[in-house]
Amino acid sequence: MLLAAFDWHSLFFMFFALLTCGFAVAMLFSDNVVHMAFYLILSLGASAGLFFLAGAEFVGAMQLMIYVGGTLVLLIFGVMLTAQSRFISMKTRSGEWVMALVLGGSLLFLLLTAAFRVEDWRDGNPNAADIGIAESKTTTQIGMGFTGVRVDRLDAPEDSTLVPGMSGYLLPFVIVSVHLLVVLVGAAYMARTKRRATSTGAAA
Amino acid sequence: MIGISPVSVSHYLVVGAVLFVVGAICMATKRNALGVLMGVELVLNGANLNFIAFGSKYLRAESLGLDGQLIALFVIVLAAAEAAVALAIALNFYNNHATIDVDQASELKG
Amino acid sequence: MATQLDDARIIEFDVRTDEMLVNMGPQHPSTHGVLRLVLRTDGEIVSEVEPHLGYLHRCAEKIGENLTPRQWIPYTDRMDYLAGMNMNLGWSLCVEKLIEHDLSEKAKHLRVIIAEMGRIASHLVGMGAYGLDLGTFSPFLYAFREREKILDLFEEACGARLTYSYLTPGGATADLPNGWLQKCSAFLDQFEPVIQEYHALLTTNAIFVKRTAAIGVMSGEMAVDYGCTGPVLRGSGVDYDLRRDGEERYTEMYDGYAFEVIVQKEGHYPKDHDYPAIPKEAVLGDCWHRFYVRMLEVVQAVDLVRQAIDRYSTASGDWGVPIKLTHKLPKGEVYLETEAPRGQMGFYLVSDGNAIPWRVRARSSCFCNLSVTSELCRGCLIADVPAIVGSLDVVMGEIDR
Amino acid sequence: MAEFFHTTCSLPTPLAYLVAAIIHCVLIIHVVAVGALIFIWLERKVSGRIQDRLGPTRVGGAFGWLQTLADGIKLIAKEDITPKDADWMLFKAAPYVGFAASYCAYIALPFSDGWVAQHMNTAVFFILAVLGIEVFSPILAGYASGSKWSLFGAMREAAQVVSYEVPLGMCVVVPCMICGTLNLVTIGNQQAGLFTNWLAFNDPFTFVVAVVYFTCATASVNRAPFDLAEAESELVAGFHTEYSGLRWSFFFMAEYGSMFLVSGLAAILFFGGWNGPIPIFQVLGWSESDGVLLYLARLGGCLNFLLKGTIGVVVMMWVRWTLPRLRIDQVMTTCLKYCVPIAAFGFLGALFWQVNELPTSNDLPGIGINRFEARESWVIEADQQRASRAAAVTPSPSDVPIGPIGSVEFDRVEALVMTGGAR
Repeated sequence: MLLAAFDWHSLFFMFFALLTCGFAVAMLFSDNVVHMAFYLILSLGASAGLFFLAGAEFVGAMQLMIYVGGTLVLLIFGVMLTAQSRFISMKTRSGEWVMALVLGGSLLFLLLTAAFRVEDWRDGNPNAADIGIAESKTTTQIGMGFTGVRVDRLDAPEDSTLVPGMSGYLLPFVIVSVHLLVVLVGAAYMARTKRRATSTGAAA
Repeated sequence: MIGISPVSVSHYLVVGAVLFVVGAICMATKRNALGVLMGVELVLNGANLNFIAFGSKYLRAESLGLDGQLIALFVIVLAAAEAAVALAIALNFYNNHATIDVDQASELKG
Repeated sequence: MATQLDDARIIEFDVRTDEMLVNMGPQHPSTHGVLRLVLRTDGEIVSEVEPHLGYLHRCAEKIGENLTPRQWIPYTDRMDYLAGMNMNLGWSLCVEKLIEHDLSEKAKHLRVIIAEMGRIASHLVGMGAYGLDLGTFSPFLYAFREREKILDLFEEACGARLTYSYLTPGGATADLPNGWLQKCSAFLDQFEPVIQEYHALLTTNAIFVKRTAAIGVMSGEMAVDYGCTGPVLRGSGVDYDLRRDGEERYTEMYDGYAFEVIVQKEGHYPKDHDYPAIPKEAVLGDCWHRFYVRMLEVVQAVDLVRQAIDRYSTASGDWGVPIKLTHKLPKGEVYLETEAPRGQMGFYLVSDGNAIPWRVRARSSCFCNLSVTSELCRGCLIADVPAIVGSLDVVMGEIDR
Repeated sequence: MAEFFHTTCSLPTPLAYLVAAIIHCVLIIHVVAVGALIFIWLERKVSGRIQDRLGPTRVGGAFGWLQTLADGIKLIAKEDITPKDADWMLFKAAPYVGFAASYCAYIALPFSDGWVAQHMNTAVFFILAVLGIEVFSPILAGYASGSKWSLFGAMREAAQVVSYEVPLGMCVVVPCMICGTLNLVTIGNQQAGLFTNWLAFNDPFTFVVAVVYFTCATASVNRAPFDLAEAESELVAGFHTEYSGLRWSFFFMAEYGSMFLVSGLAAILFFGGWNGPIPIFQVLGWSESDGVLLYLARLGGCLNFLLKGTIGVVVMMWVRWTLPRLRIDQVMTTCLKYCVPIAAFGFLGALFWQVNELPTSNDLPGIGINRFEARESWVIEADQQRASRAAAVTPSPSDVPIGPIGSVEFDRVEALVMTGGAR
């Protein structure tokens, strides 16, 4: 029976992959910057679906929250702030198109051949259905990973060179946090409010 | 579930490659500074998709495990930071030059 | 460099923004009729407001020069259609001044009852609509619930609910019906406690205070300079009320009545101990004070009506039979101002000796009150524009005539 | 549910999944669409009573319960106008973005113990994320309408919702932290028992956080006094000024959908979810039984949850018809100067409470459960796996004891740190 051979995972993968790629291409060929932002939202949202399919539900939700809900709102804000009619649609010269498409096409060809080159990547996991639910729920594991406990590596032999408890992602996490803080301060500084100064230069 | 051809890492890589290339072309061709920024986001997202694919247990028996997802998380956070800075730069550029066309940003030309 | 800085003193911009011209009205939920405000905005900040008038112009004054004074009374109803009785009163007094007709005691008390009831009804609408301007719907219906009762009383007295044509030169078209005074007293007894509800809903509400206190502050001098009158003037602390300071022919109506002009003196309003204290944020002359003056005037009017009812039932004379005015008017020109709910309402009449006046003009309070909007709204936020215009409580019918 | 169709109705697996998915979708869309119909009617009735009048009385009998349906028919019959200056594509698409986001978030919202369209390990996070997407609908609508009033509404909406996501997120983290999970079903189950088990009463800080959460939720779904994006007396109708007919009603359905969503989330996170104030079904033993009694217990829980969500919605209506609207700068001040610090304070306080193991209402004697008895199923599963694995290996006394994942895992870390890794 056809239905018996039916694979939801593949079907949804195809669906989300087509949406992701389709909206990305639509974004590329759209001149209107607001439309571009809209397509980008849809494309990134659909790729969150791919994340969910790959079992990375926390990252998928993160993608929706930070990328789609945060970054893109920021981006649309920027678009609206600069949305004068002459900047809404800016056409690209056809020469640039040809150049970019040729280069991009060859890059794509390169990447596609690379993608199917390694046999291990090509076949998928035949035992995917057998993966226990415990291994597939990664939220807590990620949380523990940040605090230095690799739940997924408990069975791995201890590396004597590592400080116990610090073998996870705590340090990168702190670095990224500080980085984010610095960036936010910097962005706030750059986008600070209007300053008026008298002719002598003193701030009024 | 019996699949005809189970989704594999390669399939994810294809999607990632398309996003990457489209993003790159976008960066190259768009004249609007914000359009360029959107291209960067696509490129980052393409890379993220690869990390997720390599880290997924469903796609590969010997996967990266959590590392893939954690790196993807860092990429997302850094992309948010990058977007904030890039947007601030774009707005400053817009303020100082009254345009958002990157082709006209030629002040530093030697 | 593509840019030219307009102002050399501005050394850095945040985001380059363009000014935007926004049309508020003539069809807009909070412009009280067909007022059109052209806002020049930079983002949410309004740099300039320009009121445009004339969408409700009906040539009322010109029509007045083709009708007898009596026939023109329905046109006065349609000026300030929320206080038609007070408009009738102004015109009637003006005509009586020309023909030098004096009223009996009883007729005067009748007019006080009617005029002050009209003031209550008008202020109720002003208060409810102000709530609407600030985004709360319920006080409007609470106000209309009580206003309906006043309109019922008016309907019983003259047969109309909005355009009364009740007070006419010579008195009123009819005497108050039997039992009307009892109904009116019963209404006042029921109404007075309800005022506290309005205070709870609006006057003391934290968000209401935030939205109105220190917004649209107008100094007393400025109010006088612009010719503002009524609660708008008294809200700025100027002690002026035509019922006390007006012309003899008008103030004699209120002779022997105990009332204090509602104006802030030494940080207090007369008899405000029963009512909420002035919040710390409020500045004299802001939207909150204009609103509060109206609320206190309602109490004052209730008090006046009570006194008038007592005196009407014991007064001598007739209720004031209307003068037919079919004969020729005496030659001359007269001007008379009354204290309408929205401020000074002046009527001007020039007669060349015919039965039909040669010139008729009306001086409207709302026109002057509205003229301050562009000054008050400079530099405010968009959300403050309805708050300020609403606190002036304009009625377009009176402005465009 | 898919298993039910697979085993009982002997459908092939893919078809069983399909049928189950369709049933879930239909059920949820009923919650959103029919819920919106009921809530719009309820809003009219509530506002009517608040304003000393009756509200609708004619259509559909004494209570006018068909009024919204009549309005819906009117809206469907109305002309769908697109302004000349509008950005055609975005103008058409914008209402659906909002509705889809609102609808999509319901996937992860459990209506009773286990009654959820998709069991999700990250349900709380997912709902917040999808609600965050809803903001695009007003922004795109405002931009695409080609009207200045709409643009004002869109800018206000963007600024407001993005700001209020910060305190909202902080508040939501608190119950997740106390329960140690992002799974809403687990969070709900951990509050079983007497109402003292509800997280809002866990400690003083959680109560404060619950109040702040509700405030921020009201703001994030654009209800008065935070309804600046559609501020009727200022911006005509804000972002949906130019919309008419069915498209306009999609905005409305999305608004009422998200109202119930955030109220339901509040019910689960802070007010016990589907657990009533008095655990009748537990006392009767229905919730531990199976078959019809379990089903009845869950149905009762579902009704309980719907009631709590509806109470939240009614409170929002009550607020809307009582208070004036704030100004945009005051809305931002409320968020940044009050909500964020209070939420942060509540978060730190609740954290302090948990870390120091101060007494919580969960410790009170009486009918109730220890919060850690109700863990996510996979944690329990993993514990069992680990235990069996540990039993297979001969235990040696020098080994650091391996605790279950999650709750006691920290013991191991602590032990590792204390031994300095010298093994």
